[in-house]
Amino acid sequence: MLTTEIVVIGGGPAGMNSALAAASQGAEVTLLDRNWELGGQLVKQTHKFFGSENQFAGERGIDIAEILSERVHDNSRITVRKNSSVLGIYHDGVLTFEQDDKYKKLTSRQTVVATGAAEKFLSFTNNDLPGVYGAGAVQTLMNQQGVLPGKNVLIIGAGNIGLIVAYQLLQAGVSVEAIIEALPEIGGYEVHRDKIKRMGVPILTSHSIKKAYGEERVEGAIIGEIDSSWSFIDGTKKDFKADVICLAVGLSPLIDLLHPLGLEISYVPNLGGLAPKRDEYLETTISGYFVAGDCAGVEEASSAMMEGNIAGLSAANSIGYKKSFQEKFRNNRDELRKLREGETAKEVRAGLGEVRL
Amino acid sequence: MRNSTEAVVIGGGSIGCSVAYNLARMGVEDVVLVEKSFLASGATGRCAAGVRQQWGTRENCLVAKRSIELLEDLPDELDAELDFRQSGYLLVASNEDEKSQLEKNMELQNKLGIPSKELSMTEVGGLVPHLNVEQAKGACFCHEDGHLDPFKTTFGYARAAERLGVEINTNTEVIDINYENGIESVVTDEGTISTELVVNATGPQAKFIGQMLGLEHPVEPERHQILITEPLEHSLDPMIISFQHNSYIQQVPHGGFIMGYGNPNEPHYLNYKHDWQFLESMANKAVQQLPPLEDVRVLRQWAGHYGISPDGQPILGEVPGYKGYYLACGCGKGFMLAPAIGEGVAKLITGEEPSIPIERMNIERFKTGELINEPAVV
Amino acid sequence: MRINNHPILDQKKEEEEEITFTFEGKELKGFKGETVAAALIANGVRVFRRSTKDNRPRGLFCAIGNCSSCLMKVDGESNVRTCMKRLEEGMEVQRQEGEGEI
Amino acid sequence: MTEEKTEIERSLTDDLLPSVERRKEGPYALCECHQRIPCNPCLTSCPTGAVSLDSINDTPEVDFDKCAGCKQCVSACPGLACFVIDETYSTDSALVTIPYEFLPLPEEGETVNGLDRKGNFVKEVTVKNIDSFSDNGKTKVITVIVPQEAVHQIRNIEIREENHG
Repeated sequence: MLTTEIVVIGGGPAGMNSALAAASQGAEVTLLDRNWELGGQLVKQTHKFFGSENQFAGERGIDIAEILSERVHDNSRITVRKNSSVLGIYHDGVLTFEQDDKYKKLTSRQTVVATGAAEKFLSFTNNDLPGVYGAGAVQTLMNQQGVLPGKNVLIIGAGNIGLIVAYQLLQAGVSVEAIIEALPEIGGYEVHRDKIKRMGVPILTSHSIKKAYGEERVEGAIIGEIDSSWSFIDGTKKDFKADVICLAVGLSPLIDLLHPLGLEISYVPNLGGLAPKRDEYLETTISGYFVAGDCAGVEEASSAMMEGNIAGLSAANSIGYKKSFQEKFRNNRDELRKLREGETAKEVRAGLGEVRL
Repeated sequence: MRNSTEAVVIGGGSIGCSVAYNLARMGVEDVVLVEKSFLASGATGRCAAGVRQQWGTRENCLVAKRSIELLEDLPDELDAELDFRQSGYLLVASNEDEKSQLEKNMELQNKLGIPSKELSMTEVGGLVPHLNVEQAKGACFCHEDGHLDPFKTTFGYARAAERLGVEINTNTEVIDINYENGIESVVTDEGTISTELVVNATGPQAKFIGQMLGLEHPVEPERHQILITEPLEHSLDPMIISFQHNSYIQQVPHGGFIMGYGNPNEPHYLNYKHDWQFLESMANKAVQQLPPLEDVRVLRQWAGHYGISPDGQPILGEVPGYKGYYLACGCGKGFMLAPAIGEGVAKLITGEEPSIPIERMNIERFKTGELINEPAVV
Repeated sequence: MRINNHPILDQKKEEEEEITFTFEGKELKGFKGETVAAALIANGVRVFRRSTKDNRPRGLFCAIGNCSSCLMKVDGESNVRTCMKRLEEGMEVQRQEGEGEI
Repeated sequence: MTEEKTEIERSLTDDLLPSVERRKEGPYALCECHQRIPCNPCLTSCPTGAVSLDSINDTPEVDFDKCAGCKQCVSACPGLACFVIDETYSTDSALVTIPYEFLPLPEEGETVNGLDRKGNFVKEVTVKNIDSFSDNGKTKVITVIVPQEAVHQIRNIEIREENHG
C-alpha cells in the first residue's frame, strides 16, 4: 500500500495548482493523472487564455500546461503518477488505481478531486455515425496528435468551446462550413465570435441539427431553424455537406469517483449538471474530500486554477500545514471572486449559490 | 396522494410492486403503494438478477417453482420486456459434504417437479467450457433457472399496476402506522392515508416498519457486495453458484459478468458502503472459477442487502394479533420469488386459495419454533 | 491526413519514429507513441467497430477514454480503448464486431 | 438581424474613436472589446500606460493622449480584438494593423484581400510589414496599407491563392 498526505486526482489546471499549493505549504502530495502527460485540457488549447497574470493571461493553454507541469515535476514534495486511472475511492481512505496496467492502492489523509468534466451528447438521427466527434476529440486529434479529423466540419454549439474549435480548425487548414446554435444568441465570448466572423464562417443561431447522413460515415447533415419551443420550423431545412460533425454542446462535471462516498450533490444546470456541495474551502460534505475545477461546476480554466489553489491550501491546512493559510486563502478567494464578477459569469454565480454550504 | 384507500403497500421493490399489481388484478381496486426513494432503489435494484428453483426446503422450492411458472407468461401479462432468460443455474460442490447436500436437495426438488439434475464433470465442461473444475466434486444443474432483469420486472409490475388504478408514490416515506384494534392509517411525510390493510414489502428494512407497531420482525439486513464487468460477447450461460467460494457469477444479457457474495458473519445493519477488499477477493474467486476472466475489466461495484430471516425462508401473511397487517418479505431471495409472493399474498388477502404453502411461512413459526432451515443459501 | 504546417504548434513529427502496424491485416504507417486511434484516423480509417445490436458502424468519439466508441481488438485483446492506447511497432489492430470476446 | 446591428454599432461607436484631431496625429490603438469578460493583457502589455481597466471585468479604455500606437496590445490581446490604425500614412491610404495566426504568411509587399468584420471582401490591400512581439512570435502582427475610406472596415486579410500555389 502506497501512502501520501494529500492525493490529487487529475492533472489539469485545477489539479496541478492544487498539488503546487499544497506542496508549497509543506505537505507531501501525490498527483494522479490518467494521461501520459500532465495538463488536462490545456494540452490541446492553442489559443491564448483570458484572466490576469495569476492565471497566465495571454499565454496559450499548451504553454500554461508546460509551465505548470514543469513546476509540478520540479517540486520534490510532489510525486507524479501518470498513466494512472483511479478505479475507486473507498470509505476507509484507500484509493485504488491502475498505473501502466498494474493495480495499486494508495492511502491519503486528504483527497482533492479535480477530474474535470465530460462532454455532453446530443440526440439526433444517426448521431452514432463515425465522423460525429465531441469538440474535445477534434482538439485532441489536431492539437495533440497532429492529425486532421476531416476536411469540412459542421460545428454544433456556439459557446466558447464551439467558437474556439472553429478557430483551431481554420488554423489547421480545415474548412468550417458553419456553426449552428440552438439558442437565439451566441453563448461564447464576443471576441471569440468576432474572430470566427472575420474568417467568414456563418454562425446560425436558433438552428439545430435534425439528422446526420452517410453510409458508413458522416457525409453531411440536415439542419433547420427552430422556434422558441425548440421545434423545427417548416421550410427552413438546410443541407450541409460535411465529413465531420463536431458537438460542442456543453460539459458536465465528472464526479463519478465521489458518488459512492455518498456526498451531497445538487442538479445545477448553470454549472453543467450534478455538482457537489462544498464550503468556501471547497471541502465537500464528506470531510477530507475537496473538489476543484470543472468537476466542481463547469467554468473557465482561470477559475479552475484559483479553485485548485484554494483546495490545495485548504487540504494542507486541515492536516496542520497552516503557514499564513488565512491570508493565502483570502487572496485566492478574492481573486476568484473578481474573475466571476463579469456579465459572462452571471449564470455561474447563480449556480454557485445553489451548491455553497 | 389519496387520503383514503383499501390497501397500502409499503415498498417499491419487486415484491411491493408485484403485491400491488396482484391485488389490483384480483379486484382490490383502490391500492396505494408508497416508496421512500425510487422504484427498485433498495435490495431489488442491487441484486444479482438470478432466478433459481434449486433450494433445500419444500417451501422455498415451491415458491420459486411458482415464480418460474408465472414468469413464462408474465411479459405478455404485464406487456413488458423482462429479459427473462432460462439459461440455468449450475451449483458446484467442492467437497463430499456439499455434494451430498446437493444430492439431497435435488431429490426434494425432483419430487416437487423441479427438473434439476446432477452433471458429470464432462457435462459441466460442455456447458461451461471456461469453468475450472479441478476442485469440483459434483455439480447440479437446472435448465429452467436463469436470469431476470430486476428493473424491468419491477417497472413492469408497477406500470401494469398503475394501469389497473394503483397509485404509486415514490419519494414518500412511511413515518408511522396508526393501529387500534386494526390498522387505521399510514402516516407518510407526504400525508396520512386511511386504510385497514397494510402490506410490509420493505425487504431488509422490514423491521423498521414493524417497530412502528411495536413489533420485532426477525429480518436483518445482510450486506452483499456485487461487481459488474465490461460487456463481452456471450460466453457463459448458467449462473455459477459455488459453496466453496460462497459466490455467484453470471453473464447478464447486456454482456457484463455480474458477481458477488455476502459475509454472513459481519454485523447486520444497513450498510451501503462497498470496499476494495471485496473487489480484490471477488476478483480472486472469479478468476479461480473462470480463469479467462483475468483480463476482463471491472466497471462498477456496489452493496445491497439480503433481508435475512433466522431460517432463510420468506415471511408471508398476516401477523397474528395485528388485523390487516401483512408481511411480504422474501428474506434473501425476494426478487426471484416476487412473482409468486405477490400472487400468494394477494390471494390470501382476497380470500382465494394461494398457489404456494403460504400458511407455513407465517411469522408465527418463530414463536412456535417450527423453523424450516434453508441449507442452500449463498 | 496529418498536419504538416501549423501557425502555433511546433512540428514534432519530424523527430518522431515512423513505424509500421497492421489494421485488418493491412500494413499502415504511424508514429511511435501516438494513439492507435490517431494513427487510424490519419490513415483515413473511420469505422473502428460495429455495434452489437444493429451492427452499426462506430468510430472515434471522445478521444480521452470517457466513452467506449473506439473499442477495438489490439494484439488479440478485445475492448481496448484505442484513443488511450499508444501505437507500437508491429501492433495488430482489428475492428471489433459487437462486444469483445473473453 | 439585431445581432449584426449591435455588432456594428458596438465596433464603431464614435466614443470609441479618438477625436478628429488625434486621428490626424498618428497611430492609435482600437480595442474592439465590448463585453465584460475577466481579462487584462491589454493593460499589462501597454508600455505607456494608455489602457485602463477599473476592474478585470471592465472593458478597456484607451487614453489616446498616451497611446503611441506601438502594437504591443495587438500581439498580447487573447481575444485578438486590438487593432492599430494610422490614418496619417498618406492622403488616400491608411495603415491597419491586425493580429494574424494563420499559415501561409504573406510577404511584405504582397497584395492580399482586405476583409471586413464579417469576412467579406472589401478591397485589395498591400502588406507593409509583419512584426511579432510576445509569444515566441506565434501571433503575427501584420500591417496593411488600405484605402482611407476602408480604414474602419478592414479587420482581416486573406492570402490570394495565386501568390502561394
